[in-house]
Amino acid sequence: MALEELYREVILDHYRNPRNRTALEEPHAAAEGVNPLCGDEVTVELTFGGDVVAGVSVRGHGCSISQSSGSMMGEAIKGLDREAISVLSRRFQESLTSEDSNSESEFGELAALQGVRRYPVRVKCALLPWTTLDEALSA
Amino acid sequence: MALEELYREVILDHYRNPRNRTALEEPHAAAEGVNPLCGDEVTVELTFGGDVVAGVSVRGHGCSISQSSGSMMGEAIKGLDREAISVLSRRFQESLTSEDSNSESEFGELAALQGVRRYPVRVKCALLPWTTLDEALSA
Amino acid sequence: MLDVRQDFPAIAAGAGHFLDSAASALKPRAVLEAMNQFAGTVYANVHRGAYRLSTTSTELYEKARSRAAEFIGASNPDEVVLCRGTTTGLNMVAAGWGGEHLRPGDRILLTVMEHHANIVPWQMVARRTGAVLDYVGITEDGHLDRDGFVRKLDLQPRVVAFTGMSNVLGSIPPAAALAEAARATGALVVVDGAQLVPHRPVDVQSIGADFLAFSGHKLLGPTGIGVLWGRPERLEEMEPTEGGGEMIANVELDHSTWARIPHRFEAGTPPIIEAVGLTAAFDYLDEIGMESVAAHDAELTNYALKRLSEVEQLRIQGPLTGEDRGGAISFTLGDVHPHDLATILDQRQVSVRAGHHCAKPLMRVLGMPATARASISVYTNNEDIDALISGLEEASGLFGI
Amino acid sequence: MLDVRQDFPAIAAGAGHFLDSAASALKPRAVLEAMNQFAGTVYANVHRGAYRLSTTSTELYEKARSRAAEFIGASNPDEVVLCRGTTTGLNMVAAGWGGEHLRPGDRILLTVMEHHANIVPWQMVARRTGAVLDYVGITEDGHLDRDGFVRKLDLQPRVVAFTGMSNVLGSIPPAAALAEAARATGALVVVDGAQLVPHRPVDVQSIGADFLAFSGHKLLGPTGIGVLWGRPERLEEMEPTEGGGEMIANVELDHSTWARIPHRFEAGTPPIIEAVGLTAAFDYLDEIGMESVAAHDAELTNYALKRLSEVEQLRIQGPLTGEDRGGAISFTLGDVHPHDLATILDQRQVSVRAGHHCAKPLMRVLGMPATARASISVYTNNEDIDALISGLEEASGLFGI
Ligand SMILES: Cc1ncc(COP(=O)(O)O)c(C=O)c1O
Ligand SMILES: Cc1ncc(COP(=O)(O)O)c(C=O)c1O
Repeated sequence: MALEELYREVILDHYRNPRNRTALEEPHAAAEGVNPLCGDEVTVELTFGGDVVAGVSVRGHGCSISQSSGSMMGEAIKGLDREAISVLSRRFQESLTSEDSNSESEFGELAALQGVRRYPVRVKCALLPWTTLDEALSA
Repeated sequence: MALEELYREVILDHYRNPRNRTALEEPHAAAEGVNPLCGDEVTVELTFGGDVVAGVSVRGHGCSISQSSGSMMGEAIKGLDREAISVLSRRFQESLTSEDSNSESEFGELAALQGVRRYPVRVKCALLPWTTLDEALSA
Repeated sequence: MLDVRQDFPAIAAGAGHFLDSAASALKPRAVLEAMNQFAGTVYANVHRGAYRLSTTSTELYEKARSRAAEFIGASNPDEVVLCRGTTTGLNMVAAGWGGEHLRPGDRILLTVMEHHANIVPWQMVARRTGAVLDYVGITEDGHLDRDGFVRKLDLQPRVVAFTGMSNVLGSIPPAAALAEAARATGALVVVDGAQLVPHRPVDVQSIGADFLAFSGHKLLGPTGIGVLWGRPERLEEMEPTEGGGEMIANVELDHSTWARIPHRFEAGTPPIIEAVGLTAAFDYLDEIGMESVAAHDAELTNYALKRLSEVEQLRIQGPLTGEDRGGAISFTLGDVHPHDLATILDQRQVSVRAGHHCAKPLMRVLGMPATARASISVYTNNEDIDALISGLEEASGLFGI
Repeated sequence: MLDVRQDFPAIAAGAGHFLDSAASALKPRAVLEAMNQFAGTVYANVHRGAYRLSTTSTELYEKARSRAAEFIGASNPDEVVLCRGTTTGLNMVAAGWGGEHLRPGDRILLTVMEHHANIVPWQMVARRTGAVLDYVGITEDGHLDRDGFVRKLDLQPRVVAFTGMSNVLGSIPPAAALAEAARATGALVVVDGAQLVPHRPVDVQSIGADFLAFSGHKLLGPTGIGVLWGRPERLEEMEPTEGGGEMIANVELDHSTWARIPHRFEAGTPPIIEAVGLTAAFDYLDEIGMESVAAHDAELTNYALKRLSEVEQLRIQGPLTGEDRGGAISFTLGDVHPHDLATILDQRQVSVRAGHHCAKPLMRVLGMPATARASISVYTNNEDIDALISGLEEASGLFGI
């Protein structure tokens, strides 16, 4: 059993103390994501200074995986420009869904979510904030 | 194979030359019967002189069994009173549906239909004119 | 307690501690074999052929109808419509009866603990007819609010529809008393029997409702088949919701006439193989005896409630004692999300469901978006409950609560 | 000619000369085993659980959707609604699309050779919306009247619905050409694929219709399941006809919102075991290859037409040559009623259907209330046809014709 690998300290910390929960007054980009099968919800709001993320809000409710993933995502994208965010999003999503996972190192704290790879049903929990982010950026 | 028992001469004769096909002007009793599963149809019309059947019309379309049964029925009930008809109808229906068939003799020509007992699906073809008659009488 | 696990091939095949029977039950070998055997020998389409195979098929199909009638105490097989399941049955009543008889302003009285299958069809017909929805609430301990029910009856609802047993709370409303009161005000009474019929002896005569729907797959039977029972006079008042073969008396180019009940509600080729499986499921349950099923259910529910109440920070939603409740037990554990619970339990071969259980309105009343739910059937035993408890303890450990 | 009889347990079990495959086909062992195996091992309800059994079930259920899409050349599994069968699929389109979009006076163009399943649902929605029905006729030789079709298109029908292959005449209208012409006038095009899909390679891209419905049980698959394929933009325009679990995005007390397509059309527990059987049926047919199925069908149809045409006083209803026709062959023999024929043939283990074949309007056009019909599938062979011919000769003898 690798449940300890899934429910790492840092995940539970983000689940219980999610960062960046305050709604933004006038977001430049926003989207809401729902996992219709389990009901998990995530709202992503962003403001930009030029091309660079200035403000982030990630709110929602659901399991420890989707909520901690959202919280860590908010931290990870702060200060990145659109291009960098979309590269990170793509690479992170790939790291959870492709056959071979490598390069945990490039993700920093986010790497804690790699434990989810062994629980295919839960992968979409970890992805939900990211696909919602993609939507906010492409709208 | 007892198909010859089923398709006796007299049955084919009644099928091809059905008796009493002319509609009655002002029937005292009438009913239409349909076998919804196969689509066979029978219309029965009667006039009475007192309690006794004076005029009979049996029309319809369908298989040789339902149509010959109707034709023979018309012949059999002519001149009978209501009581006698209902006894005949009950006894004839019983003879086709009950476990042990006896007394072919009491039915005259109608006895030719006893061959249908070996073909359970077709029993309801033979019964259709009779259940329609019952309906006409009880209406 | 029943000991029938050896009858269920899935258990030998490693289904583990299957505690999601309220979603769908495992199938006994007798059901699987009946279907397999039938489909590989005398199978043919029904109601259509004068040849032997077809009449045999037809007899077996009609046998399911008469067994269903017998199983729920209906006096006549013609009161039984074989349909796809509870959901289809309730939609047939809502659209087919409600669509014909509801007028603008007519009230449809539901309860907040209904499954979506007994809410959404009524919303759809309300939108079409201008009828309005009304809801009875629940009490603190997770039972239907009977006083509230009586008050709502004063508003003269045209339809009263409620579940025979909540799939979330497990609570069992007093169907016969509710039906009697509702019918006394002239309402049509519809009972969602999806959870009740598999777990308690049910007799439509003594319940006294107008319609009762239930699903084969929750009753140890196959998917794709279910039963809508209705009083004959109510079935006569109901319009068919689907048109096609077998349900007609005649088809002209511009209009058609319907076959007699119940056939007018069974358009097209019905679930024939499933009907054979459903008969086998009725036979299997009758062999055990529904009284014994209910006793097993009650004993195990009490054991589970007791064990669960000993787990720290575990909160049960629904009645805490075995009275008037069945073996569907919803709970939460501290701040562990139910999906996390389900994943953790799954690692120990304990299958529980987590989520809103198709009862979002109820979850809102309970003030939580999701719960975990353990639910039992004839093959469930104490060890399954014990495994659940150990798994919950591990979850507490992992989450540090 | 195919030689696959050993794959069908019912044949070994004495199904005899089964010539009623157009009503429902026998099932190969692979289909029965797939269902039996699944239901006895990893079965659980779908879309509902985070635990292993349920996700395995869900994957297998969704597999049927993607296999269905592949089988008919659809580009995306989301274009496939798994439903109860052709009848339900056509009712969903008529009530769900027609009910939303038809206005008083709108024309619905059908053909006189439709099965009741492609007539009655349109009558029902016409009554509800004030739309009117119109029909294309047939030619002397039993084909769709293409000139008549083109003339009727001038009247700008809003819906054009026709069968891919007549279950009575066997004729195969040129679906792609008809669909193209109809869509050019802006009509919604609906194809009843119940008879076509089991016997010919079908590619929805090249047919170019808006909707196509077919049944599992005629395709060597289980009862209780079928497919409605629709263009995504048309599915988006269609309202669900049933409400309940799984088809919702959210349920409030007074209204609900729907899940995305195709899930919004699949209320309640779907036919899960059946979906596994359906996948096995697609696999089985693809293993043979639909081109080979079509070739077998054509060769055997030609043989049957030739042998039948040699029987005295036998009259075939429908095209007399194998071109543009499939292996459903209706006929009458002198003045022998079709039910009598069916009984006589049944004594020789030859199963044919007799009656109106759920096509009463067509029977009226043909001027006869009933025909006998022999129909074939992959397991049918020349000997089955020979047995039919001998039986017909006996019938001639018994009836003295
Ligand atoms: C052409 C045609 N359409 C529709 C149907 C109805 O199919 P089902 O009974 O499977 O719904 C049939 C079969 O009976 C058919 O032959
Ligand atoms: C109380 C209740 N009603 C209705 C349903 C719907 O049943 P089905 O999905 O078999 O149509 C369920 C099961 O999910 C249920 O628990």
